[in-house]
Amino acid sequence: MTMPLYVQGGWFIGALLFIFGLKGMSSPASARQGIVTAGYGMLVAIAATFFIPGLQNLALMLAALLIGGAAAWISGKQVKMTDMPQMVAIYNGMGGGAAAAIAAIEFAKGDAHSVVTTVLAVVGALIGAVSFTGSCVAWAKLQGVLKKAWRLPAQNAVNVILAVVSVGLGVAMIGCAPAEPVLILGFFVIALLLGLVVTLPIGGADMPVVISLFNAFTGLAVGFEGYVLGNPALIIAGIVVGAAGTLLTQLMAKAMNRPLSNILFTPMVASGAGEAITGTMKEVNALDAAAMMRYAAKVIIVPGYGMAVAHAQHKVWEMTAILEEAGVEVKFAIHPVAGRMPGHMNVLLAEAGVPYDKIFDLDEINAEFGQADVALVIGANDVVNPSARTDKSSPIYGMPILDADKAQNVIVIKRGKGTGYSGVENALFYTDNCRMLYGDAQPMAGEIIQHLKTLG
Amino acid sequence: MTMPLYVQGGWFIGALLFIFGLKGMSSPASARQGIVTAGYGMLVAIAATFFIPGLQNLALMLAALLIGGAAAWISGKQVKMTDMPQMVAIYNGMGGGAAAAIAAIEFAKGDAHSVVTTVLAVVGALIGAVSFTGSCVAWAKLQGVLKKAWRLPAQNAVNVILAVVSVGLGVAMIGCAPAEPVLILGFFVIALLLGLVVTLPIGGADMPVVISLFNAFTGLAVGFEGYVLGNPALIIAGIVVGAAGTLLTQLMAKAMNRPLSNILFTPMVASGAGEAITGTMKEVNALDAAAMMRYAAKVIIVPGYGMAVAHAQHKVWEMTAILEEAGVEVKFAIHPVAGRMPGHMNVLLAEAGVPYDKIFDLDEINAEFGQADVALVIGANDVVNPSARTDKSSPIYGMPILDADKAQNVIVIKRGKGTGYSGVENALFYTDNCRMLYGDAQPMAGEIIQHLKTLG
Amino acid sequence: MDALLALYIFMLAAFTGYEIIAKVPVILHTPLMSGSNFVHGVVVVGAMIMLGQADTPVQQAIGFFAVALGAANAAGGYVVTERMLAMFKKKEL
Amino acid sequence: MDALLALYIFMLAAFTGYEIIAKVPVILHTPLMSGSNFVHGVVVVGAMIMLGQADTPVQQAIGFFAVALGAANAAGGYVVTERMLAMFKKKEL
Ligand SMILES: NC(=O)c1ccc[n+]([C@@H]2O[C@H](COP(=O)([O-])OP(=O)(O)OC[C@H]3O[C@@H](n4cnc5c(N)ncnc54)[C@H](OP(=O)(O)O)[C@@H]3O)[C@@H](O)[C@H]2O)c1
Ligand SMILES: NC(=O)c1ccc[n+]([C@@H]2O[C@H](COP(=O)([O-])OP(=O)(O)OC[C@H]3O[C@@H](n4cnc5c(N)ncnc54)[C@H](OP(=O)(O)O)[C@@H]3O)[C@@H](O)[C@H]2O)c1
Repeated sequence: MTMPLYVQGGWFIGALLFIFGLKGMSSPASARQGIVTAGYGMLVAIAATFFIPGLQNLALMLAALLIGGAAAWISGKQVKMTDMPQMVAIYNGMGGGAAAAIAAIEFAKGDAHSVVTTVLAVVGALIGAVSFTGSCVAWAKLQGVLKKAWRLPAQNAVNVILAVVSVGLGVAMIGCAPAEPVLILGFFVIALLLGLVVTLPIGGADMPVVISLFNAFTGLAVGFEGYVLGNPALIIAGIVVGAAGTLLTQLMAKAMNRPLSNILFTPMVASGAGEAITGTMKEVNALDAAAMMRYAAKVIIVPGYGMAVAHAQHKVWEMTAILEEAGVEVKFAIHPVAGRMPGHMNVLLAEAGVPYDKIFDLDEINAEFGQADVALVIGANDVVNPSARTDKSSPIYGMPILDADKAQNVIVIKRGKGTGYSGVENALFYTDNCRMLYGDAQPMAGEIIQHLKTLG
Repeated sequence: MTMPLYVQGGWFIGALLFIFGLKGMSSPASARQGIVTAGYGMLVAIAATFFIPGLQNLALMLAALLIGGAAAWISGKQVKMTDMPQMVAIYNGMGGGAAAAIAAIEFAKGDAHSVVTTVLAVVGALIGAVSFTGSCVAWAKLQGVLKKAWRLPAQNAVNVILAVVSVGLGVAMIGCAPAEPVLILGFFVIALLLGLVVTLPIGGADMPVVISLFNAFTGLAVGFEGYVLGNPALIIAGIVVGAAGTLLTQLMAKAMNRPLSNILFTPMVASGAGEAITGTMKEVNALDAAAMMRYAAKVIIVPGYGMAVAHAQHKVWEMTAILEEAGVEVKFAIHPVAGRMPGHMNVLLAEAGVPYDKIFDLDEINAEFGQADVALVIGANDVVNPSARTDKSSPIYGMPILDADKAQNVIVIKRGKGTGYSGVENALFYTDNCRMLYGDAQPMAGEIIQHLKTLG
Repeated sequence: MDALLALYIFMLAAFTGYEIIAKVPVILHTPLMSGSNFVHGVVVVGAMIMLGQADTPVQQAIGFFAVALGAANAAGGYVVTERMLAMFKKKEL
Repeated sequence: MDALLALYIFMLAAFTGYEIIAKVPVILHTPLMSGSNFVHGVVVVGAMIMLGQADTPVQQAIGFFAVALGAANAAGGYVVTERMLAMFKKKEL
């Protein structure tokens, strides 16, 4: 189908704005303007589509746009910042589902296509469908709907069988195009099942990497279906995202020191490996902790995953403000893989209103721990584990860590003796200058605030 | 004409390798590998072209490839490093000429084309032809074949008239395609003339910017003719270079603090502007200069355009080695626009074998002049002119400069009282701690070496 | 669509995507993941094209589903990304 | 050739060229100018195509000229760039 020039032009402008928008998003100063630019691109592309001559089912189309768009808009506006990862997952899954559905209609119409076109339609449908169900599982896990890692007896064998069957059905569809409805149906059922089964055994902590991977998948699926539709704007947007997402996934896996294959196909071993640690953990109460910080000259706060799940960032910032009022110098030290997504802590602290100039990277701040009176570790564990420096048998050996142990005193807020993401014991907690402050990060920060206020 | 798959595939691989090659060239560590990669791309693209079915004039083609290729290869191998800019100019002009010639054959064949195709063919021919003659002029000026800036009485009016006429003829060719031979001939004659007339009045010092501009022109011309030929590899290579060249031209013009329009359309005023400078220039002889450096703890060398024209870099490096042998710390300070092309000094010092870790940027070294016993300025002028810091009436006011005047002693090697590129007097030469060492940079460096050797 | 030209577009688009991400600081990884998630929401355009040609009830149903999902991808992706980046904005003041 | 697809290729290629140059250090500007000069030497391929179709002596003459010029652009551009970059290589040792 050849499109009139104004429709094509609208799509072209859309693609152009997407590229400029994404480029803008890659630097903090222009990031906000970037998403707005890309947003205009989307509006232009959608508006142009309405001008396709002889477009049918207009009422249905408007209803679908309104329902889908409004539901997502509202949920996106209301969701808490800490729940962002699962929202990204679910929206991404929907994109994958849409790409698969486009292919389904192509197959159902059964128009004659070239082999190249059919192959790309099938491949796009397959990865789109996998991304759809896989992302739904990712959402369910992060949202807490699905609690445990649900692992089949011969998990990897089942994965392989499903993958082979879906590819086989895909080849069949290419071979005997136009395909029978039952073949089409079977193909999609297996593909959707594959996404489910592959994702279910993956632990919640690995999910950000998986979400990024599915994001790349959806991008590729959109790009391939764009070719099927002869629409270069879809191709460009899809492939740009596919390439960017693939690279991002690799960067994340690398930052976590786990190869991607490992995340996808091997269960996380709660290893318990590493040298045995001797010594005892010494407790401290909130009043003493508050006093230590109130009369310190310099406090460095190390936030971690625990702060995120406890939604404690606002309280922590309130506490910081009180300390600064009292003349204490407070800085935040952010480890690159603190939390569960790249930049997780930065996003949360930014949400709470912590100004940029108080937040420091590992490289910037590590030398300063020696001059700090107190290092306050809030729900962080692996990122301050000194075994990473010394213990070759530890699974996190070699990961650069924040040198919280070098501070005069260390206070660790956590709920109990739970290990972090990597499952290893933390030698820091047993050192002489370390005190444990047991409790959920949010109420505990609140308690410290109360004590600080009474201390004046 | 539809091409077989293996030909298309070869071109595709060529385009891919070009992109990877250029990308590699943009970082010092991978630059060498980058040009090699792009070189393979070229070989693959050319080899694929021979497999076009029914290719005529094969003997002629091989002869042309051999003659053009061998002549350029040999001249490129033999040319001195300081003559590189004009070689880049002439090779670039040849590319522009080739693009124009391709268009000429298209017009001569008079095959029916779509309007878009004809328009791009004409535009490509025009800028290709301008790039051809313009680059030849640039070569002649830098090579010293053409000595003076050759300016017509009503230069800008002539430029405009030629430009309008050539565009007018181009429009005529689009309007009445296939065009008469006489119209085609007229178009090309005027276009070639335009390139000549625009470039002749531009001073030799501005040439690097102009060469970069013509490089972008040739790229665009190749890209447009690529469209005419239906060859995406040519389009991509041409447009990538066109965009890169345009940006590079702007960066260069900005680094020189002159807008591009200024370079192209206004004669360089040997302004003589700026505040009058009081004081006298004090001379020094080579023996004293050698002694000052020999017994210094730290010497910073500031090379400039004069070192390049004198081909003094080898002698300077020899001198440096002797000083270091004697225990003197020697560093090189490079201003971003020292010399006449971006990175000019770096290329020359690299040629002489000066190791990377002795060469410092303006930002890296400016604070160190205060601790240097001697700053040795070799054929540099504008880049060490302190008026740029203080004198608002100076044409170079605001340009960051190397703080050579902050050194204990300054020695300036130059031939006489000649001004630099900007034509302004240099207050540095009149300060108390500055001594002039008059002479051509190369023999003078040789003399210093002799004296250093006798000093032992 | 000409497969060869499409191949060139694939190649250039992949290169572009790679370049955009390659030098991004870690703190922007999450917003950028979310932003690229938004961009592939343009799949809604493809879904609209298909629904606009759907002629059986089954095709219409799938098309409706596709458009709604695509719209949700685009709208949700935008809101979430914009909210995250608005915070980065505030942070720099 | 489909003008629309060509437009997309133009756009992406321009973006690519811009990105490649945007963050390059000044010391590499001259080699990069020379390197991009080499890359548009691919015009020799276009010249070969035209000479391969030339059927009058005039066309053959222009075609010969075009191929020779294009080959000189490619060969000269390569040699000059390679010589410059070889020095950069040495420098780092
Ligand atoms: N950033 C990324 O991109 C990314 C992605 C995936 C995985 N990871 C991995 O995640 C880890 C991040 O390290 P991290 O130090 O931030 O976290 P962590 O090592 O996972 O430790 C989190 C600690 O917080 C405590 N905690 C949990 N809920 C809490 C609550 N409500 N209040 C107070 N404390 C609570 C836990 O102890 P209790 O149970 O005793 O309270 C736990 O020890 C690294 O191993 C990294 O490789 C990072
Ligand atoms: N790098 C770029 O991209 C670029 C491009 C175009 C223009 N520019 C401009 O060029 C200037 C560069 O500054 P610069 O300090 O390097 O050079 P400069 O200001 O042009 O001064 C060069 C000096 O070298 C002396 N000289 C000439 N030949 C010599 C020889 N054979 N031996 C010894 N000395 C000799 C000249 O004085 P005598 O005549 O007395 O010997 C002259 O004063 C800046 O104004 C810049 O804006 C730069």
